[in-house]
Amino acid sequence: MTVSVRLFARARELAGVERLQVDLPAGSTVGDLRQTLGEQTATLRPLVPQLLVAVGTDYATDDMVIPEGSEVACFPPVSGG
Amino acid sequence: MTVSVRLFARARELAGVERLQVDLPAGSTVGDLRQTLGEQTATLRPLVPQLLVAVGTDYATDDMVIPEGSEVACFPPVSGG
Amino acid sequence: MIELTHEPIDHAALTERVRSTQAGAVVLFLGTVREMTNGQQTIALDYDAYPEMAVAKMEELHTRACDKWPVIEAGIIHRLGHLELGDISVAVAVSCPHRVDAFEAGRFLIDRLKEVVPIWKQENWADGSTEWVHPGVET
Amino acid sequence: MIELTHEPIDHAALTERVRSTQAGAVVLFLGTVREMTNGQQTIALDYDAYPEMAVAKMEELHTRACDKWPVIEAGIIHRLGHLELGDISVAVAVSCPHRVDAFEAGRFLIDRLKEVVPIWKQENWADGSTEWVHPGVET
Repeated sequence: MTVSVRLFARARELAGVERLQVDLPAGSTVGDLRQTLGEQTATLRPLVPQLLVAVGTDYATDDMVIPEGSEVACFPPVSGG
Repeated sequence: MTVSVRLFARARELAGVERLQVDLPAGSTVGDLRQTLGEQTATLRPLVPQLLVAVGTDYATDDMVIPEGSEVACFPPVSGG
Repeated sequence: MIELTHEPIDHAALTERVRSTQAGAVVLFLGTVREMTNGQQTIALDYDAYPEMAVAKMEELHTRACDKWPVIEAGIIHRLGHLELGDISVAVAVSCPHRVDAFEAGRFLIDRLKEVVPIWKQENWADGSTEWVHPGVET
Repeated sequence: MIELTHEPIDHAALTERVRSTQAGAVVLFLGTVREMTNGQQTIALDYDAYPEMAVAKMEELHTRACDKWPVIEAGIIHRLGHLELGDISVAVAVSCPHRVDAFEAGRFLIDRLKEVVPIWKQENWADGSTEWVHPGVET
């Protein structure tokens, strides 16, 4: 499956794009996505361990299987307020 | 000395006046004033144990000697806010 | 900024007064006239004060808050007289560099105000009776 | 009432929205753009968000606050885009029957917002550099 990943803040800045397309085997987890992101986009690599991943509008842990067609977002720790 | 005592809230309501003149020997304490108030004004008596006494704009304890010419106020526990 | 007033309290103006580029946090507290208290219905409240002492005590609290927390600006306004349901009886505003301090200082000011500032409220109950509120005194 | 906006936040309108005759207490918190942070001078801040998720998370926090405290009304507004010194970045308002709950609920909303709502600020430092703020991330 192809996962379209939205990027925000420094993650967007480092990747230089607002969205990345990541090809993953069906049944891949958030952890797999994280690893593939780092391999595919070298500029993101230093941030990968601290990236937060959201599937839909909820935070997802590394062991979560990514449902086909989900809206996925990756971003560094938040600093609103 | 004659102490002019300002009354507020329920103390004023019970006494029926805004000020009471209380005659006290020089050197009398706040405790003496409290006792004399209860003796002199029967309607105040039930409130006397809980009356707060201020000398000037500060709370005074029963053992404080009332300086001649002080502004004295007596009132029940506060409920602003 | 310490004030006793018989006019409606302008909370927006008070908030604006404490805002500062030195502050990252502003906390505003409003006390408002609530209809129900322990199942009894309030129609209105009347507030009375010993004004000279009330102002002196509020200034004392202001000073103590500035000693305990890095307060940039703080203000306390208490209304007196006849207040209808929903009216603002008291407004406390404080600004600090950081939010924890602003919350603590704001909480301190209203908590201590209710303990030491000589202001009293009289309930106007729905049954037509009135009653001075004096915590700890049997009525 | 949950809102993301690019316009200046009207704190007075938000406060008015949460006032109620059922409430004896209103707490308003404002986050404002502070000039100095750890000795570094800020010229301006830029806020970005993942808007759909930010709104969903703010609504979740609103629901949780209403579950934990007897909240009458609550509102959260976060501003996005370019903010100058002193501008209001976030406003949280909550009304409750009693003040302790209003303070706790207000504190909860802003504390949790800063932890979970996907909004980020970028510093515009006085030396002309910019920097995304990501707690725990070395820059």
